[in-house]
Amino acid sequence: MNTFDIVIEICGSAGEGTISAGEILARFMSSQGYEIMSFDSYPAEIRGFGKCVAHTRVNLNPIYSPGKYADVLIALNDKHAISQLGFLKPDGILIYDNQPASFHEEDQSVAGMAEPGVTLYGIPLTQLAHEAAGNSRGRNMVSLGAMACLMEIPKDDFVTAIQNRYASKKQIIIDNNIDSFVLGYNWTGENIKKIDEYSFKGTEPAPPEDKLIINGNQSVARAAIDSNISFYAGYPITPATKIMEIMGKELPKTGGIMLQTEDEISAIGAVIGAGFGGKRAMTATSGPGFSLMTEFTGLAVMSEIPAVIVNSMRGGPCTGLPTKTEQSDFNIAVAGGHGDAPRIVLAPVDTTDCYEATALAFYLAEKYQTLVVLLLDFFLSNSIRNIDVPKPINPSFLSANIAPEPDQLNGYQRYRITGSGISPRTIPGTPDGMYFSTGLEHDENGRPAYDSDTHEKMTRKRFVKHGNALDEAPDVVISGDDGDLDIGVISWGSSAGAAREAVDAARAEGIKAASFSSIMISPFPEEKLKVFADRCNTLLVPELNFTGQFADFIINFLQRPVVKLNFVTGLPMASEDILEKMRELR
Amino acid sequence: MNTFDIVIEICGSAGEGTISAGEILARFMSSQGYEIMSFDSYPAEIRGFGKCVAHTRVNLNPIYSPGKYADVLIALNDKHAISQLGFLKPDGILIYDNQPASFHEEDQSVAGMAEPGVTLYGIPLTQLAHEAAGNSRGRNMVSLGAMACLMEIPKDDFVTAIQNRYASKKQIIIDNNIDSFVLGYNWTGENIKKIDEYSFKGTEPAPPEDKLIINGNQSVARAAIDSNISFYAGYPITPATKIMEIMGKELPKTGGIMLQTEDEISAIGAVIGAGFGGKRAMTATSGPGFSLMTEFTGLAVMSEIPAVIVNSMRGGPCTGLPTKTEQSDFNIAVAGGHGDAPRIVLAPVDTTDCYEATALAFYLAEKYQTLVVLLLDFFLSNSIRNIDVPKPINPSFLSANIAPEPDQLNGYQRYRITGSGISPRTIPGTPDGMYFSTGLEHDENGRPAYDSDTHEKMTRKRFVKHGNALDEAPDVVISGDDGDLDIGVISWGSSAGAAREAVDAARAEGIKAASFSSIMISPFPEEKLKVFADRCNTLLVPELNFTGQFADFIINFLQRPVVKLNFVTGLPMASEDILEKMRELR
Amino acid sequence: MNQPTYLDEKFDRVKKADFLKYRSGDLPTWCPGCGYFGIMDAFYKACRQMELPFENICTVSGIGCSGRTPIFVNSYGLHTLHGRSIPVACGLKLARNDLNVFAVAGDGDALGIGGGHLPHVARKNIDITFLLFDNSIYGLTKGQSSSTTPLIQKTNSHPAGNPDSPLNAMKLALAYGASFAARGFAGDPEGLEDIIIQATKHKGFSFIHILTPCVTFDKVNLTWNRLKENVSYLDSVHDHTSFESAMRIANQEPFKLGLFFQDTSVPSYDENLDRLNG
Amino acid sequence: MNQPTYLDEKFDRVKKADFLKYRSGDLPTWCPGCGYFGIMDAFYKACRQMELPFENICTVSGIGCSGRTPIFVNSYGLHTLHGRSIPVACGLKLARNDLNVFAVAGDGDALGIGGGHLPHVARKNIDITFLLFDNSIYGLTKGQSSSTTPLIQKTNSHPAGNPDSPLNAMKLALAYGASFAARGFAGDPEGLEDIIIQATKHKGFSFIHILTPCVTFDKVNLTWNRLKENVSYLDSVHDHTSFESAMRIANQEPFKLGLFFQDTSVPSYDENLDRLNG
Ligand SMILES: Cc1ncc(C[n+]2csc(CCOP(=O)(O)OP(=O)(O)O)c2C)c(N)n1
Ligand SMILES: Cc1ncc(C[n+]2csc(CCOP(=O)(O)OP(=O)(O)O)c2C)c(N)n1
Ligand code: SF4
Ligand code: SF4
Ligand SMILES: [Mg+2]
Ligand SMILES: [Mg+2]
Repeated sequence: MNTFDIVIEICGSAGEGTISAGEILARFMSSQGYEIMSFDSYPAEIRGFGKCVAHTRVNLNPIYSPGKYADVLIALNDKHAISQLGFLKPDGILIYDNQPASFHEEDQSVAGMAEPGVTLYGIPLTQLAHEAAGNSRGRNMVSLGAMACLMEIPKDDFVTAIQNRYASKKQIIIDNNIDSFVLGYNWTGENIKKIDEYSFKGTEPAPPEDKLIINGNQSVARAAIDSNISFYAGYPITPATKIMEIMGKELPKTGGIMLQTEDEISAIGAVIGAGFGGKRAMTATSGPGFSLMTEFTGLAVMSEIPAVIVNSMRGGPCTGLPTKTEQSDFNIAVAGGHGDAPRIVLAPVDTTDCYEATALAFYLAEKYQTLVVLLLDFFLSNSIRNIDVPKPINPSFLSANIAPEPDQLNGYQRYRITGSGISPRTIPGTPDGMYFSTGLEHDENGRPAYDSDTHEKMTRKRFVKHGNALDEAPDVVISGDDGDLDIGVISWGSSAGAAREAVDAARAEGIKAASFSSIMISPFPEEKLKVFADRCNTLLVPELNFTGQFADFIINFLQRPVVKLNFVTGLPMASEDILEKMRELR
Repeated sequence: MNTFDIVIEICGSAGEGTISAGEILARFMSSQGYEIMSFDSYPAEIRGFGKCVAHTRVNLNPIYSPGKYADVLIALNDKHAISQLGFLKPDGILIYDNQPASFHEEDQSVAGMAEPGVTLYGIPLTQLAHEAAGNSRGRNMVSLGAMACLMEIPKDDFVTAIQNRYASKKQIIIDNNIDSFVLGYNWTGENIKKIDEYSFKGTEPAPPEDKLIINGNQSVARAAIDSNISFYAGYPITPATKIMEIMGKELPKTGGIMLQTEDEISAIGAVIGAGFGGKRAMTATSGPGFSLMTEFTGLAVMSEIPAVIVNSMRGGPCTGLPTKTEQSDFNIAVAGGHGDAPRIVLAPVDTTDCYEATALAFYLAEKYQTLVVLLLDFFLSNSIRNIDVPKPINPSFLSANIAPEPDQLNGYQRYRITGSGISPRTIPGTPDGMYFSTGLEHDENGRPAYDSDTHEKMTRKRFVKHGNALDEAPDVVISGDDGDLDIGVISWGSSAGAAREAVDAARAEGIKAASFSSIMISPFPEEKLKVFADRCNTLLVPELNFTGQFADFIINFLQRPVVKLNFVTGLPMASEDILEKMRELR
Repeated sequence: MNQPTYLDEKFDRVKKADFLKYRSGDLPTWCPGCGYFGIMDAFYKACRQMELPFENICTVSGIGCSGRTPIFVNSYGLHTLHGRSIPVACGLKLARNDLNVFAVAGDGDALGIGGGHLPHVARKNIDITFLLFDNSIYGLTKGQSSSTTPLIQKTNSHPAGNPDSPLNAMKLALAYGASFAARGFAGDPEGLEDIIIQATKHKGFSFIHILTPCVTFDKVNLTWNRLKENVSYLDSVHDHTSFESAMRIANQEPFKLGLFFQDTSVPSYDENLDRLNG
Repeated sequence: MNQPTYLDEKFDRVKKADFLKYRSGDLPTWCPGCGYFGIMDAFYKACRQMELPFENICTVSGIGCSGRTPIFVNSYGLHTLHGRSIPVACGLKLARNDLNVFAVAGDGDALGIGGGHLPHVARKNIDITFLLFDNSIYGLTKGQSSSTTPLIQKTNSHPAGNPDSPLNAMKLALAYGASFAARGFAGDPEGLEDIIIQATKHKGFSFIHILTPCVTFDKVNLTWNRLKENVSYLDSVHDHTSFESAMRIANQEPFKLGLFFQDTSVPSYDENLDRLNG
């Protein structure tokens, strides 16, 4: 059953329980031992009946991307579901309300608009919900019941999942939800004849292990706390707000402080202040907030103060598409802010990476005394995976400041030029290590100095240090064929999973291919990239921005053409789209 | 006398009249018909006896760079002048105070530290100043007198220049300055025997024409006013402050408004507000302020509102070197701010360009309804040239908004997708053209829209528009040999003049070479660049930043290696350094 | 409110008035029951009352639920950045003195991220009308503490309770030297209408602090019930030319409505410029 | 000042005290006669008086002539960005409650570009001591109008006269809810020393507004002469627990010195956190 792979989408309008139905589905699948990846889309407005989609992919093997097309579409709202039909497979299943509360014109009913190959199952969702609980609120549960029945999923296990989801609620709520589900399940069993091939029957997932069901934001927050962060400062912004909210809840438990600041400038300023004080600190934001922070990023670099910024990218520019995903802040992550200001940039590829990259970020920021930017995106922040419980963080990661030896304190120079570019650093409170730090160019003592020599030497020092951080880069991930390749796919961040899956599919079609990605973006493992590129006939660089920001970045290392594949759809990268391009290029 | 070319430097500490002596010298030379380029260096502190250098290059022909080495060094302060000796030509002239107020150790006297080939002229500057005016304030004038005498410059013309400089001052001040100059001149004539070859005698400058003696900031401000700007908003920052100060003085005269805002965010916000109102508006800043503005730059791009920002770059990152020059904001000018936000970037090469590029900036911002960034740097902002009075601005430049035709107002769509990417724009007050504008992604009517199609279409629209602005690019400047070249030097902004001179010098040494520069940086005339590059064996890209920001940018067009030549000395680009590299590469 | 009878009056006026012409065709995306509907009502009516030409109205907003305001007005509108409606509105007004410029901001916009702009538009006395939609919460980002959330209140960012004392917007405006400072209530569109009219007519910066409930994310502080029970208009004896009494009331009585302070003798920014350069 | 006799006393104390140990070896880059020398004097002496351990002092500054302060203190110091000493100092103090954190800002720093931070450090009552060096001008950038430059004064940015009315820093601090607000004068280092000591001991945010001349770029407003003639300490009857009388004096008498307001009952930020999460 290696090819078992099902994508289920629930589509409704805000307020119809779309997202919570998706959540129950994903948790249930995880509890059964399946690998899951789920991802919700919702509008930027609080209300306004915008379109919501809960997308869940279920598999027996590790999943690297959410899958572009659905096998099953559950339509809670016809209007929105019509616009989602393009993402239903030609031979997919549509479960819809055959007695919606309001009358639909023929061309406004989702069943009427579906392609011929689609299997239609009309269920009286509204009516059954009323039967089960006296109002239409339970339509989402009825539809899940119908789906479970059609997919031959055991009823009782699913009921337990609903029970768990609502455990903290009033009994009547629990009952209503379960009753709705069961009624949907039973009604479907009794009235509908299954005519499709999709089924969970016979899939034998590995026995459920100790898994964490988390999204990227939760993974980052958890890693930050496990990395002994003691200070978080932040300002709400989609899709990073949740990190702040978790910090507000969790940090006080460990004696840490979450400061909600008046803006993002203040947030990064406070993080730098805490870093100067020798404590680990972080802020998380998205594009608009990161833009505001760029002036301060220069201070962390120039004064050599550890700081960690998470930028979870959303659609841009300006306010853009606050609830859509994009990878268009690459340029400013790597080179935002004025002047020559090298900083470390890490771009995790999946939820597990989010944890590891965050732990690495704190280590690197502290050891290299600089800014580390962690680049996530809306998709990575919000998509849910069931991952293995992360391994404990390497103890050497937890305390990485290089302090001067006692005998170095005599004539201590905070910014001494060393081979590694790292100068031993004292923290306030150390009696003989006092120093003054400035964002002006300065000499080894930290005193402002504007002469040519000093600026050249100190600029070099900062770049040397930055370059050395490459030693700490996580291994690049190369997946696919060995030897000479028709196509090498080079990608980054949340797009890398889709690239990997596309390569697998292309190889199955006889294309010699492999994918390459690195979590460390700056400094970049350019030598490894060159070795990889030398094996490739064609280089393909898929990413979620218009101009190919990452592609342009690596062209500087490779100095040879690459094929750019860019999407600004607001959707996560789809392996299908990469595969199509690979076929074209083969 | 084609090779007549003299660089004179006056070096003193803050408060010794170094800068004003340099100014008089430059104005005098211009009044005689010489071409001049002069440039001052001073410390970032208000006081503190920091080093000042007034550097003036004098020539009969157009000058493109300030010249790295001085022929004549006038030392008003021994300590500072010692550190300037490295920039005196091996056979140059040193004029120094042979009876300074305070006793110097041998190794602290500039005369004692000069190289053997240097001609030393010791003048009792302090004593003569006292004789002339009763105090030492006039040492700068005495030294100018001595220099003028040694260089065989007619005394009376120079006296007139001093007279003019101080015309608005009290008579006693005028007299003191003139007396000091004359005494220095006469004493030198009577007591010093000229033993060097440097002289102005026999040079026959063209009869003085109607010239403007201005620096880049003045040139930009003048062009802005001539372009009918009606609103300026700004916040002081070196080296852009002067633009605001000129606006504060001049704009009210034409009924315009200069608003000094509380910060740079507010300044660009107000400029965008005025732009939305249909008026021409501008702000000027430097790196730190530009970093703060980057969030707002996205609004100008997304809402398609004209805005002009001058960024006069100084040494970075962070507060960096506020009074030194650098070209390290290239990246953020072209790609600062989150998201895919195309904007037009212009980088004038010299003082005349500053005028023309500013006029072009207003035209392009208005016509293409977008942000235009003008990149200057400390050197270009502050170096003084005597340029021809600029030609009147092309009338078509003065009114460039494409308004909808009356019949387009029915069903008016502010963001209509057109072939050119430009949508006809109404301004508030137009009865039938009302619209709502947002930095969210939006449809053709301006309504927020987050679907994939709209974002793709609108992103493309903005990039199409941006690309079309290339039609309006000033001609690229290619100077040097035709045909195949050993070396092509590609440069930008204030470095381009030095590149051009270096190429001339290299050609004189038999290297086949040419230089290439474009005022329009984004969009970039990549086809023209490719044609040029195809002629070149080696490409050399000199610029004033550490990583080669512009070089990396053009590698994306060329996809072939270039030789980077980078300086972060805080000094303007020197043709000598480029020439040296060209010899190495030949 | 003392006399909760205004609803009848309201329906009466709605029937007679054609103020809905100032409303755009776009359907508000706000939650049912949100106070912002009342504010818009007041705004439409004020425009109607003053007969402002549609095309001369410019509403400039920041980001937040309140930021959507311009899209619901039948006029020119600009939705800027979070916290930045004031700078943009100032530039627009100074460049185009002929327009009626209204700047709109949420409490996050106005006092949090954009809190640095308010002192300056006030001291410069730039002739815009500023509407602060104060619901004491971050609405659009779903319920985090704002600059006006009370101490100890539990929010999504401070689940154990807000550790920050709130700012008092009226005290700030007064301290900044605003030449016009008033408070309105979303639940009394008629009263707010009058205030907006006075503010619009005031030459110089006018500050309107509007108390308004966020029905979705604030269930304890500025709720409809709590507001309706507590708001009341300033006594008619209140001397709105006295900075000190305005400040005292602002400091002591958080729920007073009406015109706190007005100084018609301060020249507006453009008048000052004319004086200095003229 | 009423009794300009303090100079004698001063020399006396200089001779006896060893407060110069708190001064770093770096030579000030300020203009001769700049008021900042007097402020530093007061600061050194206050540190000496309190016997603060050198290594526990952190001075955090913005950009400006005033921004150079940390370099002249024998301790840890951080020169940040223009307008941003407050956020950085807050992060430092919250992460390291054991340190004595002083934030320094010019009037441009504090009320112009950084004016958005002051309300929040005050309302949050974060336990730092804030010294506002108010010379009513942009010193380092050479004489442009600042947020406290008087109306009509001619400056390099407003050669025809400043069209903006000045902000009153003390009114702002009070309106923001600062739990400690005092004013000092660079020309009276002894008085300022006392204020700095009280402020440092105050648990919570302490705001010190310091009047100080820029001898180079302000020849008319806060000059030595004008200040010396006009400053005077608050009457001993002034009740510094009364917000209203502090506000009244702040509004009416720009040259009063001393402790305007103190409220020791407001918990500091960390105390509030302990209470909520403890
Ligand atoms: C620079 C920036 N930071 C953060 C955000 C996210 N954001 C959008 S609205 C908002 C707060 C909204 O609160 P408020 O201003 O009170 O408006 P309301 O929604 O309550 O009307 C925030 C933090 C943003 N859009 N831009
Ligand atoms: C973001 C930014 N904008 C502008 C500047 C330029 N700048 C440096 S100091 C200063 C003003 C200084 O005035 P103030 O804060 O009153 O300090 P003072 O020099 O009077 O002590 C300005 C505008 C800067 N460094 N950074
Ligand atoms: S979230 Fe609150 S402020 Fe926003 S629309 Fe809903 S009720 Fe109104
Ligand atoms: S410019 Fe003014 S503030 Fe700066 S050091 Fe000189 S006198 Fe002091
Ligand atoms: Mg709000
Ligand atoms: Mg100042």
